[in-house]
Amino acid sequence: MIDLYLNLPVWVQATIKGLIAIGVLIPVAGACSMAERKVSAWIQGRPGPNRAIVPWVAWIPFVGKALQRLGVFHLMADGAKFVFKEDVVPGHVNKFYYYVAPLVALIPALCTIVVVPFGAYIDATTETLKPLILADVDVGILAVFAIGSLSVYALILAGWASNSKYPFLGGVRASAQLISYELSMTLSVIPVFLWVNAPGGNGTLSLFDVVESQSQAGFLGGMWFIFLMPMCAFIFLVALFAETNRQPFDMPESESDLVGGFHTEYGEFKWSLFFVAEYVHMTIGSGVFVLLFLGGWNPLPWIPLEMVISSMPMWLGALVGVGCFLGKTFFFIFFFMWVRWTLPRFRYDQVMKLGWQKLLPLAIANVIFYALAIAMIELS
Amino acid sequence: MPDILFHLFAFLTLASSVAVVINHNAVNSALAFLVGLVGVSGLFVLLDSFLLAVLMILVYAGAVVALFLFIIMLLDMQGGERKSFSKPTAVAAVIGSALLVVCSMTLIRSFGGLDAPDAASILPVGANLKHYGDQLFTTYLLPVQVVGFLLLTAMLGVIVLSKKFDGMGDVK
Amino acid sequence: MSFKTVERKPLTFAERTYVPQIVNGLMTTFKKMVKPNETLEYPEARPPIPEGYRGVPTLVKDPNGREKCVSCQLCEFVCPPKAIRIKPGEIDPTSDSAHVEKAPEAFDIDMLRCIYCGLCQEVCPEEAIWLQNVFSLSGYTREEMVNDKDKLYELGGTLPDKHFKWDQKKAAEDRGNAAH
Amino acid sequence: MIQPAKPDLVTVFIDGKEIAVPKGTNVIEAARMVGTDVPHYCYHPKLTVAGNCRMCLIELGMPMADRATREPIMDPETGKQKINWIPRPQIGCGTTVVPGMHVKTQSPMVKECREGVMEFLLINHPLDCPICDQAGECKLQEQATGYGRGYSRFIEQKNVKPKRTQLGPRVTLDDERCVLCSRCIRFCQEVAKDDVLGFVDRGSYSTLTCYPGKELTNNYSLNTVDICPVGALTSTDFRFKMRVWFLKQSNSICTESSVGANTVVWSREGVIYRITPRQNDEVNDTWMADSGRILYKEVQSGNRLKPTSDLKTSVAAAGSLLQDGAVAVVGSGRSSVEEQFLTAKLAKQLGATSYIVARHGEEDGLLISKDRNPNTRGALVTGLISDLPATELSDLSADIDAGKVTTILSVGEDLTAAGLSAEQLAKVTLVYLGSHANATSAAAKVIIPTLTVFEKSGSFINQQFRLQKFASTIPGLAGAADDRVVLDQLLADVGGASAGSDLPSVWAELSAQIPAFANTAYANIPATGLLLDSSNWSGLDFPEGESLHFKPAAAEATA
Repeated sequence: MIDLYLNLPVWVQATIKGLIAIGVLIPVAGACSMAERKVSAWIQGRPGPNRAIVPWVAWIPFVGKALQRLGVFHLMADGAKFVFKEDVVPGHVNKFYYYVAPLVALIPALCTIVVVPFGAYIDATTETLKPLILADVDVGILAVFAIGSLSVYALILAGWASNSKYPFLGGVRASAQLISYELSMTLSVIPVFLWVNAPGGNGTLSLFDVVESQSQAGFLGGMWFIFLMPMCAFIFLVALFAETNRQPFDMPESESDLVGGFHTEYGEFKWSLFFVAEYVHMTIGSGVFVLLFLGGWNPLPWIPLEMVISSMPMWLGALVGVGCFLGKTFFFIFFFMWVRWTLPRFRYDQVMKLGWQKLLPLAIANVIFYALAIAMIELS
Repeated sequence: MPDILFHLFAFLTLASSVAVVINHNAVNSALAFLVGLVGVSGLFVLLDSFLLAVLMILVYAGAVVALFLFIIMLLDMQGGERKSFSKPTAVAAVIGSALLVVCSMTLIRSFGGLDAPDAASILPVGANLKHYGDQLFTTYLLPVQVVGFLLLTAMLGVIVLSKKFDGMGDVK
Repeated sequence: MSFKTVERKPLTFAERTYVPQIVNGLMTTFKKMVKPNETLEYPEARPPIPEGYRGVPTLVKDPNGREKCVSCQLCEFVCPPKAIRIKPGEIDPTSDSAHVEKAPEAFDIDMLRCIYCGLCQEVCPEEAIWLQNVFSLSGYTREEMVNDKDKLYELGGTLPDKHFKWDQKKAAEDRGNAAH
Repeated sequence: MIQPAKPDLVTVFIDGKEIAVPKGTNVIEAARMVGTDVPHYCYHPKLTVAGNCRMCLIELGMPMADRATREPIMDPETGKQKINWIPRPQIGCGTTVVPGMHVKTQSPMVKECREGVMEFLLINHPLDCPICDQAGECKLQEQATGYGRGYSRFIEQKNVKPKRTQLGPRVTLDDERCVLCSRCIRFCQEVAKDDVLGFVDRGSYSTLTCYPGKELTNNYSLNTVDICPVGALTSTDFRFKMRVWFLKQSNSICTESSVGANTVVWSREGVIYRITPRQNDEVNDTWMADSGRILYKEVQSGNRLKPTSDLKTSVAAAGSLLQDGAVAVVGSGRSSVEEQFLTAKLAKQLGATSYIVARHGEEDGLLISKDRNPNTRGALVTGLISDLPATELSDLSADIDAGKVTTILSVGEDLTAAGLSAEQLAKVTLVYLGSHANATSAAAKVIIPTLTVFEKSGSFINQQFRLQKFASTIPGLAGAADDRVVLDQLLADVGGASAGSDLPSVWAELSAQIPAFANTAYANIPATGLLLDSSNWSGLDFPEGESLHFKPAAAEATA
């Protein structure tokens, strides 16, 4: 099986990998949307969607009921609805950009997964830990940032092409906000890479290496970066919220003042693409956070994955790694939702002020502090 | 395969560059510029220069063009009437044409006259992060700092020009 | 008008970072999340109806099974949206409640018009019309939404009152007849 | 300032207000003239005074004078003559005014008296207002609210009396509700002249009943229901039909006979529930016959003519028939003045002879006259006929047999009832305008359904030559047209000059063309009617004998 796969041409392999990534990410995004509704319901003291059921599933004695209560079929119903709804296009829009915007939203979101490792296994031949990743390039985190940064065009294009004032305002806000927080975000990961790329070592930006450096032996080596650099994690997290347009930073779609923001004029399937893109961003953002600060696939601080899976078969070890990683990621997705249903939305001026006057200086100070600290450790 | 991709990206880059110039609509131009940058970045990837490709996208596509668009949208620059030729325009056109002719002549005359450089002799500057860092902080330290300083000055100038200060009355 | 300026305590540093408040908020919402639901799953679980709730107006019978309404038409008169329509009628002289003389022949309440104000209940001199706890009424046609007499008695049931006004009246009549 | 009283006027002071009233007026009527209501049950202005309910108690006083010298005794404080108040209250109904009389209708004593009387009246009252038909127009309700104490101190057993006595075919009695005012007894004795009612037993056992072996069967029995101040006497026909507060009241005229009793028609949402008399002291006082009260049933009767085609088509069909042959027009003594006028115009346009059919019945000397057409005199005044009509159309019958008449227009008249045979009807082409089906409508070629008197407006002229108007009380039957509109359109269709069919236009024409109506407009006819100059028809021998407020011209001449 694996041989067959390896014998395929490179581009076929890449296509298969890509399809698998899409096949996993889009259902995850869907599940996130349902999770969001359930979490919001629980926080507000309601049961949330729990009615829809497919008849023949209902016949399964216990599971059917459980699935119904979880609202799984609402998700399917929603999906079907998006597909079958009439495709309404407002008459005043710029047709080309109006259609392109949802694609522009989804493509970068799905592309980022290429450079994000989501697990590790012990290679049988070399007895070393290898990442489970679609494309292991040493620019890793930069590629994530680069591709991720393109998603802003979806918002700008959607807002501009809609030719309507609320979407336009949403688009303008999106462009300003995403640029503002990208700076802090990028700056916040510099200390992590300073630490990983010890002087004299082979310079790397690979996320796999970041996780590896969190699973070394010893007190500092096995320490996850969230404990070592809490300020970095904090800045990264805040910027991540802003970058993914999540509450309390969801200025571009801010329902209370902009109706629906950039996607006001969108409906049915096109709208659902924005929707999926947002959740894919959130998923990948959470994944990157886990990789950078929460030890990736390592089950616990100071307990590296290698230690746990060395006696297991390869496939089981890989599964445990992926499981650990996904568990943490899903917790973070939950955290996103938790925050969304806890905090009120900022005002736009507060968002800008926070980004430029608070977060950016803090990030710069943080970089200087860790640069000095690491230099001192290295010199001593 | 890489040949096809090269031609694809090259065409993409050139076509979008032309589109940037000839488009009436500023937003269209900006987006064509974006596509051009993606094309360039693709070319870098084909050169195995991932770092440059990523930086291209991250800095130019991700931030600079977005900023352009932000400004364009904020100022609502919609094509507008084409201005008739004024004297400076005419002069600029003449100089530009002259430069184009000189460049073309040089290109045509040197066709086939240049040897392809030995691949091994080129330093893998853009391909490797460490090399890139080394070069940036050693060989090119001064140029980078100078250019950076220049940018800073330009930025300050923009702020001074665009901001209304108290006591300046109705000066724009 | 005099006013007083209240000095606000300046925010502490921790407060200004906003972080402790966020953590607090997260704690609160998490607590809410693990708590049981506040809402009812409506069709299966029904809310408790408080005493004196003004639901769908109904007609009631007395403990003897006699219809209490004597079709005085005061409710029809007082009804602000004119939802009530009564056709008065005479009780069959051979029936047990012939001494009451009058009962509605037809009694319609148009629930598409009813505003649940309860004036009919308030005005009724015989305590025959009651707004009871039915709050969800639906139908496929307009005709279905007009409650006729049978439906109103079906919804209303029996009022366990102890007045027995008409029984006393009948007893007095019998006493009077015996005395003569 | 005291003005010198006119010889037949008496100056009295009611609650300090000075008023001159005709001699012989009682205090209740005098108080009514100053706008003060003195509550009462037994008193009725058209009946004798009984004075047995005691509700109208008032305080009386006369100016004080020295017994010996007849000198007025002045009050030094006000400078006016002192009033000598009678220490006990007096009944208002039984007290006739005398000059200088002072009356208090609002004093504390009067108030207390009223409260006491109300309390007594309510002691044995069953309080079954929810099922009582009088509720809403019940004096007991009104005065208990206005003058009663508002609560009851009576905790004993109430009296039990018969609840559903049939006094006659049309009147039901609930004795428990009776306040023993005796209005009904007096009515039967004094107005209906049929003395059948009386009280039996004493004290709280007093009961209204018919004399043994007698029944309240006279044709005026329902007037007792009207004058009953409480719900004791109720109309069997109206019993439990509808609460009075839902009913719309419209003024109308009884069409039973040429008396033209003034009525009020009570309807709700296009359905008439009852007819009651309307006070007109020149015609019917406050009475009307029972037989006139059931006339409304014709509105809903099964043989109403329903439209089969739209008015325009029917009128065109009728018009072409009428223009073809030798026409005779049979108008109606039941049509209004306006309709008769339009009929006359139509007949003139067609060059036709016009007839109306007389209807005669028993007269009772009270409110039913011999002429059972409400508007025979209207036909005379409008020129539809020039002589008194006969009950049988023998001239027309002869004309048909002779072939002189080939087409007949009948305005609501059944020609078979007027002496024409079915064969004769078959010979001619019939056009029928009317509200109900009959033998004539069955034989008619064109039928145009019209409205009943309750559905249209107009006026009648009664036996006194009194022009009285009636208003439409309910909307007309769907599709049926007003007679005036039909006649006007027919007139236009056969080439006549139409001046419009609405009342003001017809009356503009009427006042211009009919000398008796000169300077009269429909809107200006008073509610009590307008007496016309009848001298033009004084030579005619009208069939009516003497009745209430009417003496035949001949009798008047001899008197």
